[in-house]
Formats: sequence, C-alpha cells, structure tokens
Amino acid sequence: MIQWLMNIDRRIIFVFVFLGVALPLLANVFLPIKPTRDVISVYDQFEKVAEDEGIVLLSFSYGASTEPEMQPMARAILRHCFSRNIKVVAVCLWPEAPGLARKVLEEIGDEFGKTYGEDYAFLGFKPGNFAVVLNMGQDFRDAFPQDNWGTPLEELALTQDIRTLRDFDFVFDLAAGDSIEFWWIPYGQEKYGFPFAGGCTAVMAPDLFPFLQSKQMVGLLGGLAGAAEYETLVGRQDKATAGMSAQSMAHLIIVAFILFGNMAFFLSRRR
Amino acid sequence: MQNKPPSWLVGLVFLGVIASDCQGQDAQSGRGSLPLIDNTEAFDTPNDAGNSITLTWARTRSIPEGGVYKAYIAESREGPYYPASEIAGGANLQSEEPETFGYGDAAWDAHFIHITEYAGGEGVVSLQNDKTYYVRLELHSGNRSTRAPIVTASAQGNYFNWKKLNNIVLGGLLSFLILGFISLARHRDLYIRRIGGLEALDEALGRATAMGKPVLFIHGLRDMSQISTIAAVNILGRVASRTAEYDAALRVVAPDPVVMSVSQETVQASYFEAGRPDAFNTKHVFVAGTEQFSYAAATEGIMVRERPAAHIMMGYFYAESLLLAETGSTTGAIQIAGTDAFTQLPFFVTTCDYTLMGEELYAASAYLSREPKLLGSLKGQDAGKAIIIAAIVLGALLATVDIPFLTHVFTPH
Amino acid sequence: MIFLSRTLPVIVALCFGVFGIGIYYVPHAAAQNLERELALWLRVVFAFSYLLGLYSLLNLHWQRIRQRVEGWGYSAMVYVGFGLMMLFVIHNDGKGPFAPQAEGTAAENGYQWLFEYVQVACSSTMFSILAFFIASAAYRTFRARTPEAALLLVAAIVVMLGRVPIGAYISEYVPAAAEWLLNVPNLAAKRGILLGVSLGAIATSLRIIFGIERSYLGGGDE
Amino acid sequence: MTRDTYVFLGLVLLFAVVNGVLLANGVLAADWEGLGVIVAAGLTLALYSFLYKDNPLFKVAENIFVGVATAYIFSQNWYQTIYGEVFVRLSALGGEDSVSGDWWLLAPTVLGLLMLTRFSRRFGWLSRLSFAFFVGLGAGLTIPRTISSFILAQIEPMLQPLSWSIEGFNLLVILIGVVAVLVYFFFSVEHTGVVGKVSRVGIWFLMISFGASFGYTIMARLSLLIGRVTFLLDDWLGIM
Repeated sequence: MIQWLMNIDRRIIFVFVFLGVALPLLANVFLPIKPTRDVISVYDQFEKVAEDEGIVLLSFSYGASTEPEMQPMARAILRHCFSRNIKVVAVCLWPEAPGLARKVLEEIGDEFGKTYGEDYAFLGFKPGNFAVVLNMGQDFRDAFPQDNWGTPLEELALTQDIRTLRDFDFVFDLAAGDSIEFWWIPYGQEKYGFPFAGGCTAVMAPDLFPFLQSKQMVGLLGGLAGAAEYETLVGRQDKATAGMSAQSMAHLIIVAFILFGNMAFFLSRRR
Repeated sequence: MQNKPPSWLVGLVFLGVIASDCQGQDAQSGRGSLPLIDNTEAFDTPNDAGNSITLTWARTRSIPEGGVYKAYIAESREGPYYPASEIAGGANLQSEEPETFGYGDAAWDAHFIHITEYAGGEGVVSLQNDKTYYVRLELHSGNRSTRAPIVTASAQGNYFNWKKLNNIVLGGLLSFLILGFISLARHRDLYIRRIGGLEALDEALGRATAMGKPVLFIHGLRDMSQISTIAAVNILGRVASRTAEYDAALRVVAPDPVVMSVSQETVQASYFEAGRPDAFNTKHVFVAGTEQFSYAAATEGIMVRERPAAHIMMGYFYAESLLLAETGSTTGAIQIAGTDAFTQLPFFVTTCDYTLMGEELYAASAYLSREPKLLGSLKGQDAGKAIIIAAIVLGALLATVDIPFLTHVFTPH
Repeated sequence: MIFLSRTLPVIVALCFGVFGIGIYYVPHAAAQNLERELALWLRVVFAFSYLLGLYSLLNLHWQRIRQRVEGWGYSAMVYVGFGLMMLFVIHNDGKGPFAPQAEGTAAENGYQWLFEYVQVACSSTMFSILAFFIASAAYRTFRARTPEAALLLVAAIVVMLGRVPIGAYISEYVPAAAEWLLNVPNLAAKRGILLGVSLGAIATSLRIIFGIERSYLGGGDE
Repeated sequence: MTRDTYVFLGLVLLFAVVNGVLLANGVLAADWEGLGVIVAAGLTLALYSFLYKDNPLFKVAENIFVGVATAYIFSQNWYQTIYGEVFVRLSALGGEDSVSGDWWLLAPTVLGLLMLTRFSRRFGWLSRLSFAFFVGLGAGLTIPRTISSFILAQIEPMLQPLSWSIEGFNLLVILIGVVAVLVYFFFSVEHTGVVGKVSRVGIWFLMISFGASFGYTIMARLSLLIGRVTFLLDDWLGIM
C-alpha cells in the first residue's frame, strides 16, 4: 500500500497543488495577518521621512520572473509613500525592471492624484550593478543625467536639488538578486550611511538577517508574506493579502507531503 | 600640504589639555555670570575632502538652562562675522564622534562642531579650501553672553582617511597571508585535510561499477571562467580516472560548448593516464541543452532512460537543481552533489547521499589538483578565518569584562 | 605580441586594481572625482558587455539553425521573438531608435505590450512551475536520510508554518519559533558563511589583481 | 497520430472556445488589452504543459520568450545608456554644446567596443584589455568594501558584553554558531577531537539555516504560482 502510494504519478500531486492554490483564491478568504518586527521598522522609517517631508530613493532591482512576489510589495510601499506625501525618486538597476516600475508608479500615482516631476520621478535603468550605486553616491546626475523619457534632471522640480545619495532621507531597494547585499550595502550605505532597507524575494530573505542585526539595514520585507504584512500596516488589503490564504493552504499541503513521505520512508526502511 | 598626525592622536593630546583645565572652570561658574569658554581651538576637519573646519572647546557643567553656543565666522580678523552654527549648551560632545576624537574619557569633557558653510550677506556660503577663516564662539543665555578668543583655521582636502586605519591594517594582513601562502604553495606541498565528500565519491563509483551501470556527471550552469566550473572539471578528472580504472561507463552532460570541450579533454586525459585510451568516446561528453529548463529536462531524460547507478552534480546550479535532484533520487541512483550556490544547497542536502557545501567544493578541487594558487588561497583564507575566530572569542570576552578595546578596533567608520 | 596579449592585460589589471583599493582610503576631492569618473567608465563598459551576451546567445542559436542541429526550429523561435521585439524597439512609436524611449503604455505601444503579456507572463510562469516540482519532491524525495537532513526539514517546517497566517492558528509559538530560528541560529550560520565567502572574494580579487588568476581574460591560451 | 497529439489538439480547441465565450460575454474586451490577456494566458498554459511532459509547445513558448527578453534587455541598454549617454554626448563633441569632460567618455567607449572583439580570432586579444580594466578595477574596489561591510561590520555587533538575559543568550548562540561554522569550513586541521565536535555544531547551525532557506524558497515558488493562478482566474477567466 505504502509502496503504491509512494509511486503514484507525480502529475496527480501536481493537481493537488493546483487545487490547493486555486480553491482558497476562489473562496476569497482573508486571514488576519500580524506584521513582524522587521516589517514594522520599515513602516516606521517611512513614517519618519513623512514627518520630515523628506524624499526617498526607490530602487527597482527585480525582473519579470519575480513579478508576482515583488510587484505587490512595490505597490504597498508606494501607497504608503503617496498617502503620506513622501516624494519618490525611482531608479532601476535591473534591465527588466523599467516596465514593471513604470507600471506601478503610474498606477499608484494616479490613485493618489500625484504629479510627475513634482511628487515622483522615474529615471529608468542604468547598467553597471554596483558601479551605478558608486556613481550615484559620488554624483547623482553623473549616473542619471536624464529621466526615463530623456528630460534632464535639472528640469524636474523634484530632482533639481539632488546631488548625491546623501540628499535622500531613506533608500529602499526592491531586490530579486544581489542588489541589497552586494551593491547597496558595500557601495552605498557603507560610505554615505543613509538609512537603508529593502524588500526582497523570499529566496533571498534568510541571507539578509545578519545585516539587520548589524544595523546595516533598518528593516526587511521578505517575499509575498512581507508584502502582505505591509499591506496590513498601510491598511489596504490587496493581492498579497489575498494570496496569503492560498499560501497557507499550499504550505500545509507541502508540510503534509514531507511528513507523509518521511513516515513512509522510515516504515519501509524498518522492514 | 602639511602632514596630519592621526586624528585620534590629535584628539588625545588635545583632550588631555582640556581635561586638566576643567577644574578651573567649575570654580568660575559659581559666581552667577555665564561661564567662560575654555580651550577653544579650530583646525581643518580631518579625514575629509575639504571645505570643512572643526571647532572644539571644553565642556562646562554649569551652563544655565536654554544656553546655546553660537559660532561666527569671518574672512578677516576684523570681520564682518557671519553666523555659522548654533548648538544647545549640552550638545555635540566629542564622545558622539569617536572615529574623530577617540574613545577616551576625555571625549566626554569637550564639545565640537564641524563648520562647512555660513549665512553670508548674500545667502549661504560654503567654506573654501586653503583660506584662513576667523572663528568666534559665543555662549548665550537670555540676554547674557560670553565670548571665546578668536581662533583661526583653514580647510583642506586630506590624503588619508585615518578612520579607515583598521580597514587598511586588516586588509594588508589578509593580503599578506593569502599572497604569502600562494607563493609558499609554489615551493612545497601544503597540507589540507581529507575531504569527506571525495571518499563518498569513490564509494559511489565503486558501487556503480559493481552494478555494471553507467555514471552520469552533470555540470552546473555557469561558464568556464567561474571557479565553481573549474572545480567541477577538477573533480570530473578524478571521476574519469576511477571509471577508467574500474571499467565503468561515464556520461558527462554540460550546458555550454566550452565547458563540454574542456570536459572532453579532461576525460580523455584521465583515460589515457589510466592506460585505457580505447575506452574513451567523445560522444559520451555532450551538450544536453542550452536553456536552463531544457537542459534539466534533457538530463532528466537520460536519468530515466539509462538509469545510471550514480549521479554526480558539480558546479553552480540555479533553480533547475530541484528538477535534477528530484528525478535523480526517484531512479534510485546514488547522488553526490557539490555546489557553492547556497540557495540550492538545501535541495541537494535533502535529495542527495552526500553534498559538498560551498567552500568544500573549492577545497575538494584544490585537494585533487594540488594547484598552488588554489591550495595557497585556501590556506590563506584559513589563516583569515583563524584571525576572525580569535577576534570574536577574545573580543566578546573582553567586552564582557568591560574592556571594549577589540570592539572599537573592529568598528567600521 | 605576447606582451600585448598576455603581459599588458595583467599590467592593466594590476594598475586599476591597486588604484581601486588605494582610492578608498583617500578622501581628497581629486581622488573622489577620479572614483566618480571610473565608476562612470565601469558603467559604460558594463553596458557594452550586455552586447557580448546578446551576441553569444544569438550566435549560439544561429549555429544551431545553420547546422540543422536536432530541434533547430526552436532556435528559430528565439529569432522570431527577438525580431518581433526589435521591430518595436526600432520603431519606438515613430521616433526611431535614435531617440529616448517612447512613453506609450501597453495599450498603445507594441513594445510595452510584448513586455507585459509575453515576457512577464512567461518569465514568472517558468519559475512558478517549480512550485509543482517542489510539491512532488516534498512527497517523494525530501528525506531525513541523516540526522542533519532531519534538522533541516524540521527547521523548514517551522519556518514554512510560522511565516504564513495559518501558523498562528496552530499555536502562537509557531511564529515565535520561526522568528527565533531566523534571527538567531540562521543569522549565525549565514554570518559564518558570509565571513567565509568574503575571505574567498578577497582572495579571488587579490589573485586577479596580481595576475595569478587569468581565466577571466579568456582567449583560451591560459 | 499519437494520443498526445489528440490531447494537444483538444486543448487548443478548448482554449479557443473558452476565449470565444469570454469575448462574447464581455469578460475580455476585443482590444489590445484583451488580446494581451489571451496571449499571456495561452503562453502560461503552454509553459504549464511541461508538467505533463516536455513537449514542443513548451519549447516554442520558452524560446520565443527568450528572444523577446533578450531584445528588451538590449533596448533598455540602448535607450538609456548607449544611445542616451554615449551616442548623444559623443556626437556633440567638438560642437557648441559639448562639455569638455565628455572627451573622457571616449575611453570607456573604446574599452566597451574592444570587448566586442572577443569573438574574433585575430583581434580577440584586444578584448583582454577591456576585461583586465573591468575585472581588475572591480576586484580592487571590492576588497576594502568587503572588509568594511562584511567583515568589520559583521564582527563588531558580536563583540558586545554577554549578560544573563534573553539578548545575552541569543548573542551567545550567535557567537557559538559563527565560530562553529567557520571551524567547519576550516581545512587546515583534521576534523577530529575538539575541532571535530565544534565542526559538528557548525553543521547543525548550517542545517537550520538551510532549513530556513528551504522553507523560504518553497514560499517564493508558491507565491509565483499564486500570482499566475490569480492571473488565470481573475484577469483571464474573471471568476475571482
């Protein structure tokens, strides 16, 4: 019996997973979400910027492959910024990011009636990974002479006084790869000491805990769960929160599979 | 350009002077008038690009509530003096900036401000380098005030950042160790311990031969310039010489034509050395696919069709690791993996019989190839690790008994 | 010739490498200006290096088409996707390629349309396929073969349950345990790995600067 | 025709019918956006067909997407940097608007172009100069920053007083973990005796952290799946 169960076609398992994800989504259940410490500290940092009527640099370092994880996060962060009148300058460090960044900026910008060039600016992508961060730190306009549509930065009200990374009150990186750990921390935060935090895919999140304890990062949003926690803090439930019920169900299924599989493994070994 | 002594030295000497003067000040403050400002000094702000001067003075404990220090600056002794900075009476103690003024107790007994600009007649003016500025510090409280004697300084760009002294010393030490061991490795064979994974590898190959089935070697996705790929090729050499010796069939799949041709040469050389050049067939080393998932799917196909007795996965893997290891383990083969892709390691650990983790892969490669640059680096890094371990253990102990010396040494500024 | 192709690159790497280290410790404006200029250079060279990747991908598939390698039709599909997108890149809403990017949205502009409905759709779907394989692997292969693997699986289960809302329903200790695991033992191991990897990075950088490591130069004869 | 071919044709037909119904019911608009959703849904399903088995539909979708992505990445480099900075500024050189500093831009441009000689047999050696600059400078910039951000900054928070409290206990666990992991990756001594025991502790710490990564990676992949299923159910079928 156990042998037979262990050898079932994996396509049957695939169906299980699909249903485990689709059914909770269709049922539209919203589970209560409790924000964790590292997400709250990101929120508090944005609040502090809002009190000082400050300006933040939002760096988009993710591509199309992690869109379902990262886009809800970007949306929640921007909602927070725009609802509190924080000015946002957005740059892209990944070549696939501009299409995604632009979409979310325009969507949330319109939602809050924000004006391009005054409330937010979109500077597009620059290749060079860490070199772009280094360049921005030395001279912001040297790295980004114009915005994504070719307008020089001195002609935009928001960016005309920005000279270096020091002119930002907070830098937040949305990352799907090396950008937090190997670009922003050693080439930006290390030298200029601005408050820095990031949101990243769940794959990377466990790697970043050492930087939280060493205070090199103010806080961290990890994956869709982090995005859902942020949506809760901002008070606007959206795609990430909606996904959490499916996420919960799918995790239960996987845990059940692991437990069952191992039980079978040990039973068969004992024989 | 004048030679700057280390900032902490300036701080220490200077603070010593201040500390000895503090008693006098306490005596004065009893009289009801504002205390005098003692030991005012101005100098170029150390460790910066210029355009900044620093003003320091002794702390007075008898400042009335609401007292403020105001600094005025002028380009000539006669003035006009413009307001440059204003701080609350108890603010800006030197202890707030230990990277400039040191960690000594004296830093609690002196104030500082950095002046980079002032409110001139026609707006904000930045300080210029190599220009003498006259600075007057005043203490205000209500309508009373006292003035310190005028001091002068000029701003300069500095040629060394003394705050980075710990960085350069540690960097120098590590460089010396690593380069030293590499050059040592050229003259003699350095010892590194046996790598458990290699024994597991031999065992797997032994069992594969006993079963009379082929061995499948799977490269990671990165190209030939990567250390992990080079390590994988070194390990392939070992695998090939064993299969040649035991007369077992070997299949090698690669995602890249260059990795494939290097692998062919390596396998051929191993077979030649084992005296079995006849058993080598170039067709057994091939590109299975070039896109991530196609490569994984093609390799899975081989696993299912040929049912190899052992799967050996070496190099840098991405998400396809899961597909490979999962299919691999369901065929019942012995699986040995080695990767420096830490995100993929969990999948290998749970699906493989033995996994070389991170640096173990490089160590295995160095152990097999005995190449001086690899062995030497490894030994140099070991020395670096020893230093770090010693610093952590000793530093934590010292900090616990309230001697934070090492903590200060290891603080980056 | 040997000087130009072998010795000169090593000298170049040595000079710029030593310079890159040294400039970090010099706060003088002249040095910082130079660092800014070099960062700009790196950025520009980096942009060209993408062309290298582009060429090698297109060339790889071209060779497959030319040699009629089995499955060459799929390689032709790479050209179909590439060509289609390039048409819109060059057209750029009538502004041509020698102009900043056009502002049209996905509804007005083929470039954004292809990005949103082909690239984003395919790219994220590709990696979501792994969710299915993880489930199947969880069922059939994630085994506690050794005590170490058992520890790994237990930690994984705690984290998986602790980081989603359902965890708190099971027990309030589940999220707390996950939090502790991540913030203490996980942090320790990740920091240990980071320290080791950093030493490795320093060693590799030194080997490159001092010409001991030359494989990155390519060209085959090293 | 094999069974798989019938299955394939059946699915294509089903897909066409579903889209017809969606268009007729007004769930999808008959405009570029509606077409986009249909195409995206088709590609998503084509890629998921890999779950059944590796098949031509999957490979076609995969390769088309590789082509599109390559062109997109190229274009972002082109618009913003190669055209937007290099081309614009270099073509203005010598003219009235030119900035004197822009002459310096010739250097990285030449280095960048030399990089492209890599594939030439005769001039390939020129590319080595570009790589030497690029990798050499990168290596130099890395060393001091690695020491500062990853060694000093990571060690310093551990050199704090230990105390009889939860924080003190956690700090102690971190200290033990870091040391044990470093000992595990220490290759100069045999893992026997005390060293062997410490390195065993190191493995446990590594395993817990791998477990955390494992859990988080599963979470990430499932999030992507949730995103795609949401797309199919909501944006395409409109039933969410």
